[in-house]
Amino acid sequence: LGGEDEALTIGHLAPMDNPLGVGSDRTAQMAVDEINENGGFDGEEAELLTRDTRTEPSEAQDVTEELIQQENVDLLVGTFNSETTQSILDLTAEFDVPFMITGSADPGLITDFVGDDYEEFKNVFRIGPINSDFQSESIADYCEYLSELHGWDEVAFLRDNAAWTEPFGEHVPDLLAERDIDIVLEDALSIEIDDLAPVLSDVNESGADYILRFFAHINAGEMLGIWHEAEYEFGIEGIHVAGMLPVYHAATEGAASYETTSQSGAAGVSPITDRTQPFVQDYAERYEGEDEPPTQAPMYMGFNTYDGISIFGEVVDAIGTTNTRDNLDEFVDEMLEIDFTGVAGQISFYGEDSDYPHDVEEERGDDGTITNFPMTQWTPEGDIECVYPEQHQTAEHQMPHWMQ
Amino acid sequence: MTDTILDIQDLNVYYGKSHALQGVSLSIEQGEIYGVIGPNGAGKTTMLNAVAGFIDYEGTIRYDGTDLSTVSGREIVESGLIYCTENRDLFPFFSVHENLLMGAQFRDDRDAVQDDLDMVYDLFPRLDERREQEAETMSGGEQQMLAVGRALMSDPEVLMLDEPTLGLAPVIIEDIGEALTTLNEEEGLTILLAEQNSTFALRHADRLSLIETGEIELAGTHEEFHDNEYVREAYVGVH
Amino acid sequence: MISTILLLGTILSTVPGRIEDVAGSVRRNVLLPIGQTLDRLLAPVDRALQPVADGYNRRLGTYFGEMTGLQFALIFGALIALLTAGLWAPLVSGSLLRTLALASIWAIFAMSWDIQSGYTGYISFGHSVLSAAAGYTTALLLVHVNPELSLWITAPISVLAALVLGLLIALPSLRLEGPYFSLITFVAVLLFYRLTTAFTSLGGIPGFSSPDVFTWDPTMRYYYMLVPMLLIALALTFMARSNLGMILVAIRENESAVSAAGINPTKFKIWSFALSSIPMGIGGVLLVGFTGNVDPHTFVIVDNSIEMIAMAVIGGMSSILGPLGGAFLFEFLNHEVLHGFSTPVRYLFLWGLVLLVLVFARDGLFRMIWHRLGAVRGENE
Amino acid sequence: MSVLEVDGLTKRFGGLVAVDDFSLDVEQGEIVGLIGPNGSGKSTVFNCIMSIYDVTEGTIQFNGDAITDDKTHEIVNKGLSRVSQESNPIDLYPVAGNIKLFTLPNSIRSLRGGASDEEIYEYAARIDIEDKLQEMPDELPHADVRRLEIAKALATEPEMLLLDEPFAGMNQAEINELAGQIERFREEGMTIVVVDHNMGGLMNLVDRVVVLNNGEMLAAGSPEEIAENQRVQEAYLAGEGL
Amino acid sequence: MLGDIGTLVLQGAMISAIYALIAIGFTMIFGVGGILNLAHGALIMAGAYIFGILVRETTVSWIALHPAIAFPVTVVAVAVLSWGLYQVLVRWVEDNVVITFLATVVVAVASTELVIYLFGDTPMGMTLISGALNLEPFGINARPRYVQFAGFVVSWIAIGLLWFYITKTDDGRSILAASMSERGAQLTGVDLHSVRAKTWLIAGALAGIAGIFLGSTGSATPLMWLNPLALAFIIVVIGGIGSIKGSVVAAYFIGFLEQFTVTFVGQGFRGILSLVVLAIFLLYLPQGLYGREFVHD
Ligand SMILES: Nc1ncnc2c1ncn2[C@@H]1O[C@H](COP(=O)(O)OP(=O)(O)OP(=O)(O)O)[C@@H](O)[C@H]1O
Ligand SMILES: Nc1ncnc2c1ncn2[C@@H]1O[C@H](COP(=O)(O)OP(=O)(O)OP(=O)(O)O)[C@@H](O)[C@H]1O
Ligand SMILES: [Mg+2]
Ligand SMILES: [Mg+2]
Repeated sequence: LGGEDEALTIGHLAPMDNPLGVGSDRTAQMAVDEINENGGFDGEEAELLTRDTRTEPSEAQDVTEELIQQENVDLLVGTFNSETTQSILDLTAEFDVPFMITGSADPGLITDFVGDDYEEFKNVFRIGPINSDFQSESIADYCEYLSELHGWDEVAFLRDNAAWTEPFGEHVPDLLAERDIDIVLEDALSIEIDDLAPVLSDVNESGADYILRFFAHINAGEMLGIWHEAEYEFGIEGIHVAGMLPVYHAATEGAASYETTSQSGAAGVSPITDRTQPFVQDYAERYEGEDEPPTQAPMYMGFNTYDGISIFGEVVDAIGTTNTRDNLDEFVDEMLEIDFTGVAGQISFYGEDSDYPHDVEEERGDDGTITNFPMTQWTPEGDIECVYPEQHQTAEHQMPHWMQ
Repeated sequence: MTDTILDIQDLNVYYGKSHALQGVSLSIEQGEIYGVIGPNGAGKTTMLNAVAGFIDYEGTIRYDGTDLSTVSGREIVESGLIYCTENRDLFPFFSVHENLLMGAQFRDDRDAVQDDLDMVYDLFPRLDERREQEAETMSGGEQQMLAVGRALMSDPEVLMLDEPTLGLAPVIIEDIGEALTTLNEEEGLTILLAEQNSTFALRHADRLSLIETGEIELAGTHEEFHDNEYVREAYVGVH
Repeated sequence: MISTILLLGTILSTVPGRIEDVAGSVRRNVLLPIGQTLDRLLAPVDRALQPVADGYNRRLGTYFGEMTGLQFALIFGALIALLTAGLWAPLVSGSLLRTLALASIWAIFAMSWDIQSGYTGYISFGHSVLSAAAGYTTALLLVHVNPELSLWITAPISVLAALVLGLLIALPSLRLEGPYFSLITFVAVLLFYRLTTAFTSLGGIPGFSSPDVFTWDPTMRYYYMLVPMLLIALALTFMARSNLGMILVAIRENESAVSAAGINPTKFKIWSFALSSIPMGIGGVLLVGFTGNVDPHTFVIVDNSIEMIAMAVIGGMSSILGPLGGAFLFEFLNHEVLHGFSTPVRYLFLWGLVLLVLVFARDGLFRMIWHRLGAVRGENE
Repeated sequence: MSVLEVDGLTKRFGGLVAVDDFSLDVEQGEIVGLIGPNGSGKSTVFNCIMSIYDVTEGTIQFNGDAITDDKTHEIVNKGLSRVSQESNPIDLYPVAGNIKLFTLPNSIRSLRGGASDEEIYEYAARIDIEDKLQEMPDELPHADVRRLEIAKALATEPEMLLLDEPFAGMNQAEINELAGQIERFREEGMTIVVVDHNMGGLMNLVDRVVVLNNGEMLAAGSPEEIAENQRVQEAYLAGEGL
Repeated sequence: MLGDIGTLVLQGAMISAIYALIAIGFTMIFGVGGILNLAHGALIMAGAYIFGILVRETTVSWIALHPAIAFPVTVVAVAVLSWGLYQVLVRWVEDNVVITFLATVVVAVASTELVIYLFGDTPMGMTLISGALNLEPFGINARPRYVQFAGFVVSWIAIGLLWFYITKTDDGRSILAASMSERGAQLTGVDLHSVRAKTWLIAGALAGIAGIFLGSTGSATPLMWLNPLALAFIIVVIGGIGSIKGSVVAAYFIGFLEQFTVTFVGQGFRGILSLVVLAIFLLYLPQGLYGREFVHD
């Protein structure tokens, strides 16, 4: 089956009922158009095929198989949450289709697959974000920054009770201990939780200076609402996927003000590389007219997807063929050579013998702290500011007004 | 010459292919007790169902001058044409009392309702004893009493009774018989009575008709029926 | 507040009646004539095929039900088509074999649901837990016992697990009346789902990717799914056409009459649940072999249970073959016809279809077709 | 020897005593009439015998073995069958199907047991609805539905029949006919208990009569004795049956 | 310790009030009307989204009503929606229980897709009343929000009204009657249709209110129908079909049970425990606390 048609096709997988996916789709289109206009992928025009994964493994498999078997894609890029990503790894490996992960940070996706059986899974790369082992470290550094800034050194550590937060559960406590920051309350919340008031009371009772929370499944909108109305004297920091939505401040009617979340690309508010802001402006120009968000800037996945396809362009030019499925080894070798200035940062990959083969390398500043995992904060006006790391900072982190 | 209150002309009912009622016509006059007897399957229930508007029919049925095919079920009930069916159709989980109240649920003359309640309760003392029992759990006969009682609660002008004696003890049959006659004589209640129990029908009806296989075989006064050989043979049974 | 609403209600209550008339006239003026012309066209075909059908009726009719010429043609036509799909499906559409394979799995679910819920009238909203029991057993065996275990070991154990869970649900809950039974099965799903999310040892949302797929080759995979499905269809049809079917329906219609007949309803209800759990288990194993991933979304969520009910309803409850047809129709629409549309649109369409069937053809499309075909020769069941 | 022995049967519903220490022996081949005012407990006695209700006190024996705690279907399979006051046919099946259901064995393994069409015809013929075998129950007039109920009971091949108001809703001619058929069952060796309010039908059918009142036995004896019995007259008969 | 108890009681009471609100609507339809309406959750969701659209500037820019106006508008809208659901769909299938609850559950599932199609799966937040009350000075470690107090009050008002309507008015009685015996209802001159329509209208209104409070204490999401529906089941079954009193008692029972679990056992078991309790009830006391016997021997 397949193989006959020579047209170059790139498959993009994302949850299309979610702005995160919409943004990613748009940036993918941008990348493809740009390269097509500038001489194409090794001379060929590429066609982008986006499929909706609905963040459902079964759905993801459906569409992936279709992309591979009917559309004969030469590259797969995307997938948001770990479970959907994980559910299609076998499939992509089976057919030697290069697969660039741009949405999930779970280290297991690398270590349990490429790490375990390199030959089988060498088609898999992660463009970003950096995996959660590194994220833990970066977050810990961020906490240190907060304690220096506000003297905050008591933390309530909350997370989804789900696979993706386990690395954090594992590392964060020790990393904080090393930095003399106490965890005064720790809990992995059921992702089915629908009443967060008691949690906030407990945090309040624990006397924590801020909540360090890792939420992707839990919708913390309620938490933010209560936080504001009750004016609890603590901050809300960490990772909150919903909070990355450009529309989120509006969606919560301002309740998102002062919450922070990390996101690669820092929502484009900061010149992470010199390509970052031109890219975001370009994006805004193209999609301002659209009514479906995000229209101002893509979310983190969009940055990574854009970089992924750009890298793919470079690599196929280098190996001189777009038929990656039959020339996987050349493709992989070339990928490992790459040192690419993307819109989300400087990108290169760990090699076969490292702990994280084919995972994106973290960037470190002169002081050795990780720099390509920026934190952003919602301002009361509904703007996003990059508050960490210093290199990319656009504003200082501010406490909720009732604490100032 | 008393005036006709319920007038059935050339009534035909079909169940699929079977022609259950074949051009039945009869007119019931204000204040009389009219009996309809006949073997089972004759079409008695079908006729009453047609009048109550439960099934489609051909022909015209006039109640108090108005064509019933033009009025809603509720209007029929409110205008005092009350039907007490063969299989009772009580409200199983309501108490006896609530069932009776349902009979009067569209009436707003509270006092009159109260009087009727008392009337029903001393007509059927058994119901009085069991005011709070759920209808479902009543014995067959008790349910029959309740059904009749509920019908009476609707302050009927014309009362259609389908086999009211079904499953009742002879004593109770007596009581009901008397009750019907008193209601008829004192309140001027008109009664249309469909019965298998021809003895009962013959005892209480002023006029009767005999339905067989969907057609009226014989119609006449109480006396005519009494003396009719065929009726005595087939329906009263001689012993 | 209430009073305004009541007022509204009384005002609004005037509208509907008409819908009835419309539906009626459509039936009279459109459907009937079409039907009659069809009859005229098909009658000769029917007569021509009758001898063949009679041959079958004589030998197998008593076991699987008698058929008229046309009905015979339909069944065996479909059978041949399915068996040869490996050859022709790829020519129609690249994804068709995949769709058909999926449809086969779902057909197993729909039929299993039918023999229990459709026949006894004890509607289960929780059948997905049965396939889930099988799926999770396979996964847990591979993860905790030995990743190398062969299918020949995991499969039987998994099916057994489905059966055990089935009985665990059935034994206590079948004492309950209709809606209550449905509720407790519904609860079973929610409970199972919450367990998977509450305990990461059960894989959480990502579930387990350890099981391997049977094969990635579309053709082979299709037959892996098709053959068991056909065998199950055969077995269940045989059961349904026997006394068993009659008794189960009697239970649905009037349980007390069944015990008055000297038959133990409880025994038969439980038996029907067992009969349903086993193929559910098999279906579960096949689904693992299809996706290679065991997670709440693929196996547990209540939507799965509802989807199989929908298929059964579209095809026609309590007819085994109806649900089979329903499953294929549903999946074909979902993955082939509506392929272009975004997922929400696709499902909106499908659920809409289900509602239409419920309102206008509650006995199911395939039963309708079946009876029309039967009626051509003027005899109707 | 006695086929059915009800001994000290009591049934309470909450506070209400529906049946109060009632005992009854029925001999092989007898036809016993059980009469009494409405709500006197006749159907309840039947329901207790058939384990529709579980008894509050007392024991019930059939052919010598205790059936007090058996399940309904077990009792039926032991040869005791009841035709209840209300008819409940299965409207989905024609008359024949309804009868067939009652001939099926209580076993999940027998997939093809049950009566042949000839046998079904026979059962129907014994109660004269053989010509209605293909009709649907909801199209039958009341009396034929009642006949169907009896045919179903016959189909379980009972040694003993409990009939709850078989004559209700029938006219004299039909009653006489039915009485004849019941008489014939007895000749075939069946033992029968009949509950009814129709004295005309009942009195000249039964060998002896037991009268219930408020759940207690009021009197027992031959039809004649009962008809003469003053207390029964007041409590129940009101001139009937004389 | 005393403070903990106080906190528990307060938070329990708050959440229970909302549960009661969710449940009585369901009681109205299922218990009283005798129809198992699995779309009830969907109606609640509709309440949340409609209210959201009406009060927020961002969703539809040209309407941004004051909550006090949006509230009644929403309630009426959902009531009409519910009524429409009955007239367009349920009415044609209600003679068959099975078909009815299949139909309604399908509506529920479809509603999720519709919401995703219209609003995507981003949660939609909304404000009815903002602000909260700090009870820490009183030794109660909680800052209940005003909207929760509102929910508490409204829920009791709704309960009162409904209770009166069902038990004290002929209308109410005929609703019950119609669910027991159609023919009986016809015989006593009950207008089946308007009665049923009313039932749905009222249940819809209650769903609307519940939706508004769910939306403005949390937020509106495409799957938000599922848990309230499950809750409604649990509560109505435990309370006993058809008993408003039962539903209210059960709502508070479950509410406090959950708070208890959260405080002393752990978040993860919150939902699970109440499901287990339901299972136990179904098996050993199927008629619930105040319902009538529903199992057969
Ligand atoms: N729903 C129905 N469908 C088809 N035929 C019916 C239906 N109801 C009644 N019939 C037929 O119509 C005829 C008249 O029935 P009906 O019940 O009116 O007789 P009846 O005089 O009331 O008998 P009974 O005294 O036993 O009640 C019967 O032959 C019966 O078979
Ligand atoms: N399930 C029940 N719950 C409460 N009371 C009941 C129940 N079943 C029967 N009863 C009461 O027990 C008494 C006896 O009822 P039963 O049905 O045996 O009377 P019966 O002799 O058959 O009367 P009939 O001749 O009218 O059928 C009646 O008063 C009835 O109300
Ligand atoms: Mg009749
Ligand atoms: Mg009785």
